[in-house]
Amino acid sequence: MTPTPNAPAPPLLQARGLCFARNEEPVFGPLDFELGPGEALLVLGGNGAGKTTLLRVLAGLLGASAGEVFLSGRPVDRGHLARGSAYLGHLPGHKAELGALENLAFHRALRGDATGADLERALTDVGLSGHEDSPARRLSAGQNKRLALARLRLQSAPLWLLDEPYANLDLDGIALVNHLIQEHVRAGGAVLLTTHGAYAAPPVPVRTLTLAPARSPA
Amino acid sequence: MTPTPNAPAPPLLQARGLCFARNEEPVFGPLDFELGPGEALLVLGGNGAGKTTLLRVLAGLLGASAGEVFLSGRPVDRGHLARGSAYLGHLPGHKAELGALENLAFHRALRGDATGADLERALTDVGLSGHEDSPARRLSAGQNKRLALARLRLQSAPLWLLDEPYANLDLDGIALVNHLIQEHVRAGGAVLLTTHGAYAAPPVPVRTLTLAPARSPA
Amino acid sequence: MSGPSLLAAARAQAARDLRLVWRRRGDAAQPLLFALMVVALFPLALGSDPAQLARIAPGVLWVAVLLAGLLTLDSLYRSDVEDGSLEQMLLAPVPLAWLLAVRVAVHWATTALPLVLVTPLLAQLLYLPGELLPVLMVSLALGTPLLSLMGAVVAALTVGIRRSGMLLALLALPLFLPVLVFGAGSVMAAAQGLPWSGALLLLGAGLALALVLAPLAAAAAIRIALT
Amino acid sequence: MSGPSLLAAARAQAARDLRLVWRRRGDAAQPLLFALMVVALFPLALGSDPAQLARIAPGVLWVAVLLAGLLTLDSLYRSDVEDGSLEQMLLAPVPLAWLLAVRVAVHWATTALPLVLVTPLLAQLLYLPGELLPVLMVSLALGTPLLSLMGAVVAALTVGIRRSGMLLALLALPLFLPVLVFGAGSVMAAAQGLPWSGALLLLGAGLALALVLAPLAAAAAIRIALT
Amino acid sequence: MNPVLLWFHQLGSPPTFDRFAARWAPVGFGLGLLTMAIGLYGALFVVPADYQQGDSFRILYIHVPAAWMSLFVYALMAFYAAIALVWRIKLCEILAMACAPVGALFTAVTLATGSIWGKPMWGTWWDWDPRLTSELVLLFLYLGVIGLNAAIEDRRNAARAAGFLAIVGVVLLPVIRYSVEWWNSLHQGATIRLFGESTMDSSMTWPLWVMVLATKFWFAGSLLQRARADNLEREAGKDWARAAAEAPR
Amino acid sequence: MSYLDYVIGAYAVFAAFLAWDFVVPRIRLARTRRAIRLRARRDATRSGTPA
Ligand code: HEM
Ligand SMILES: Nc1ncnc2c1ncn2[C@@H]1O[C@H](COP(=O)(O)OP(=O)(O)OP(=O)(O)O)[C@@H](O)[C@H]1O
Ligand SMILES: Nc1ncnc2c1ncn2[C@@H]1O[C@H](COP(=O)(O)OP(=O)(O)OP(=O)(O)O)[C@@H](O)[C@H]1O
Ligand SMILES: [Mg+2]
Ligand SMILES: [Mg+2]
Repeated sequence: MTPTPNAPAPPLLQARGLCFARNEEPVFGPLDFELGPGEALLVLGGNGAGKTTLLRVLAGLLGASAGEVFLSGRPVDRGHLARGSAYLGHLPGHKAELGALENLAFHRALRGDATGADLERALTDVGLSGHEDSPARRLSAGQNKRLALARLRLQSAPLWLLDEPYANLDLDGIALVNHLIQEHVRAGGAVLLTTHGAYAAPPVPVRTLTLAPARSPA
Repeated sequence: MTPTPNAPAPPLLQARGLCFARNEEPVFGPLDFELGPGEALLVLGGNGAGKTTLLRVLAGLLGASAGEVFLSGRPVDRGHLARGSAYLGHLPGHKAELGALENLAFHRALRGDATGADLERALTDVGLSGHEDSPARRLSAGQNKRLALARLRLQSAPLWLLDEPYANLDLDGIALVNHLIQEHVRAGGAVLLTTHGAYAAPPVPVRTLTLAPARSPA
Repeated sequence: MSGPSLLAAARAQAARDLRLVWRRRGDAAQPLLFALMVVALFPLALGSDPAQLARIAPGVLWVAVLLAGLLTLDSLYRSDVEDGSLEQMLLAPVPLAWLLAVRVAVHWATTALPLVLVTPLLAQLLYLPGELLPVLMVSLALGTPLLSLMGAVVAALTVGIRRSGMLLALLALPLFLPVLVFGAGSVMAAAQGLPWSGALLLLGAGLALALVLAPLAAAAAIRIALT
Repeated sequence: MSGPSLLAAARAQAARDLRLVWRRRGDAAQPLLFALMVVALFPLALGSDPAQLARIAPGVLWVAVLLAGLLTLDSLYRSDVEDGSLEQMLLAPVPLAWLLAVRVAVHWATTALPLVLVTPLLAQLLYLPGELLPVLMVSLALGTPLLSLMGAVVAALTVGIRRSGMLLALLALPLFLPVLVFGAGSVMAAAQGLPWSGALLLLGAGLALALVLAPLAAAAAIRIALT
Repeated sequence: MNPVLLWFHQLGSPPTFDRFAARWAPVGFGLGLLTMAIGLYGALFVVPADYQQGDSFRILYIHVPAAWMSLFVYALMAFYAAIALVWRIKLCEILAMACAPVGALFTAVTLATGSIWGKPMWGTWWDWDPRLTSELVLLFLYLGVIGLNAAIEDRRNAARAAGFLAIVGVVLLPVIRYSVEWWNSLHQGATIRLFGESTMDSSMTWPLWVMVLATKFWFAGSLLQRARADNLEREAGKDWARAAAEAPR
Repeated sequence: MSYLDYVIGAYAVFAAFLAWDFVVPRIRLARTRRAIRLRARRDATRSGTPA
């Protein structure tokens, strides 16, 4: 994660002719886009446009039906995608029975991050100080989202994939997400996030990618 | 549902000293508020403030720990609350396997509404025309919300309790909700809705009720 | 706001439940297949001596039916809890107990009744003597609705719990024991040439009682469990 | 980004899973109680003639253990699917098969092992002759891990399905049958004074094979099921 | 208001109950241990060995009191649960749920001592006799109540749901007992005569009565102790709980 | 024919169960009290130095 903002760096993420189809029905058409370090890409689209699907493809959770993805200029497969990015989906991704701190500690051990990051600091940064030992079950929807954000920050991946990061959050929480994105982008990372247009964009250099609305079903 | 906007009608809904506690921990304090015909009450509060809980108490799904609720001036119990209001919660309330029209038809039969309302019109009104026979499973999150809104309109209850009606909806959908609320309120109904403040209020006479944020847990 | 007649509500509920079963008809066959498998396990586990199998056949058949019934209990309310339909049932202007009675009836007709109907086949697999088959069929016809009704009460208590599968089985099993004892016992008695109608009469009496009380108890339990 | 050592990841995963079991320790006792109940059903359904019970005891015990194992399969991945932990496991920089192997080991140790340990008690309830107990214990010690491993593959296939309880049982049963046949068969053979070590050797060979292949197969199945 | 309810209401305020339990639980345990010591001395050293059963009948002095307690506690649990459901008295919910583990304990003691006794007497650890079977079912009912109570998140709901189950159980226990009796009389010719005891000499019965008393005392102590812990846990956020936790016990 | 082993076994089981019954609620009570005290202390420090 050493950014080289001066040299003409290859885009962190690049997609060429990316398609995804479910049961032969295309979900999103051939997409071409790129995302450099220090940038955010806002994926827009109405309900059912395929935003979540796109993010899951980029995270390596789904395989694309056609097209290629490049990370830092190199074409990559699903496994590499999974390793090169940090994904925040609709599901919390942590255990309801474990405390906030225990959950973070497990994720650090699993990813083997040697950053030695201070877990308690991470919790404080997302506004969860005082909840270190509360089982996630007792946290409200918004607080669960904050815990997931704390996990994201520990992952030290240059590319963040955020699916509706603002959902469930109150105004404070929305400001927090924008702050985190700003920090990450300043440090040379890149962020790809979805929203259906009801919220403002984060205060960083932003490109947008609009997905066509879903066709009417059979 | 014959409004008497000129006479000093008793408030449709009135709460006095309403409290709810879970495991001895108060969720919301003693609340006093009233809501007349033709009004909307916006319940504000951050994550975990108790908005959902308040609505479930008013819908008769939870019993209050203390305090009284009056409907049209008469004190009522849980059963009457359930009958006097239409509740739209986080869960869709219809079956994923049944078609949109089938779901509506069942709910009409269960409630015995003799309004003879045109179900297909109701679907068209919420923007689901063309989806009459799609099983709800195939509808996107936003479209499921629209189906629930269609059910709500069929219920002909004077009091609507809407829990985060804007969630999951794109900008079109938000406009639809505001339109429905406006119509209902014009016809002399009353609406109680929650939001955590990220959205605008509907274009009708609005009171607000702010719930204090939840205290920090154990 | 005119309330619906009880009959109309029941008809709507039954029609919907049946249609749902039809849409998921793959699931409807599962208790049947499960019972078939359990019955098939025994000759494999015990060796296939026909005389011995015939001796234990009534018990094994009853246990298979009981376990299959146990495993479908969870589906009685689960999907309705998850998609909020149960909330809407609570808010409907019809007594909850009445809707639940319809629900249990449909559940029995779609999970247990097919099982009763294929019993002759299962009995064949275990070499049950032909003259015992009528007694077995009657005992199942009386016993399985009783199991469904009692199961509905217990399942209602666990409605608020997310992962309740095995807990439900544990809560229901002790209550199912008397049904098993009378049901299997009547066939065993018939096998030994003893009088067997007493047990069946008791099952019938229990069924009559449960038909009245169980829906009420289940409705009370759901209200408790969902607060 | 330094990857973690396999061992460190396994330790973290095992510690977390054990801690979760401990937090829900009420659930952990359930397979045990369930097996106990099934064992109790049989004397009630079949009559309590000790000689007859002793004859069918190995089969009944094996069936009870198998059914209990079947019913816990659903919990192997269910909660991880629902809260998104499985997604995070897929995205972790450690082979999924390795994490799954740890998961299955913990699952076996917390659900099946206690069952094996109380087998002497259960055997007592069915009057299993004392000299057969060691054979039964060995057959269970070899057979239950095999069941867990094969079950993990089948459960992985149904990971994407929401209400999979009984479907899972139906898919798993055919795979479990050979284990039952060899496991219960070895005890039956011992009861009749026949050589019984062959069946156990086969079980052992199967276990060795499954230890290597099952985690890989389960990982592949999960990738397929979650698309 | 009827006197029972009145009593519960007076005692019902959590801080009052905490003080009450803190005072009387040790008394229950203490009296229990004292009477138990007397009873056990009588049972083990005073009463002479039986000419027929040798020393093994001495198990009776724990087996029978425990068996009686297992039934008594269940009835009491259902009683508390019924009051809790009808009048929504919180203290009764707590007491009902505190009964369950103690009852399960006595049931387990009955089963364990019974089968230990069965080995020398009948030559087998277990027999599918009606009394034994229904005792086993009773254990399952207790475990079901405990499990359901533990599985529901909200404490009050949990207690009410589990209490409901306990009441259903109390209705069905006699049925279960009766059914097993019917089934057994059908299949078993010569049942082992469990309870056709020769009338015992009074010199042999007094330790039994002392032990019966001792288990009652012990139960009272244990019930209060458990209820106190539960009460404090539920009220953890309240000021009185803080004061109680800071105070030396 | 004294069956002394069985008697000792039965009484040992009895004693073990009673000991368990005595200890468990005591531990639970102590743990609850400790949790309450901890929470009170944390609340005190938080209101003293707002984060
Ligand atoms: C696992 C084995 C056993 C269990 C579960 C068991 C259970 C019970 C129960 C539930 C009772 C109270 C019944 C009532 O008062 O209605 C009881 C009483 C009694 N048991 Fe056992 N028992 C077992 C073994 C034995 C054995 C082996 C003996 C002696 C040979 C024995 C002797 C007695 C006596 C003398 C009483 C009191 C008599 C009476 O109240 O009528 N029990 N037992
Ligand atoms: N698991 C699935 N199986 C079948 N179809 C699916 C599945 N998930 C999504 N779809 C369909 O794929 C299309 C795209 O869905 P997707 O979730 O990507 O939309 P989205 O843009 O994220 O919408 P939203 O704003 O509601 O989150 C939709 O039409 C949806 O119905
Ligand atoms: N089923 C439940 N069991 C226990 N606690 C609950 C339950 N539901 C909600 N709570 C708690 O009650 C409090 C109020 O919750 P509620 O859902 O009413 O909040 P809300 O205002 O709707 O928040 P949100 O904006 O996240 O929807 C929260 O602290 C929450 O943790
Ligand atoms: Mg989406
Ligand atoms: Mg809410």
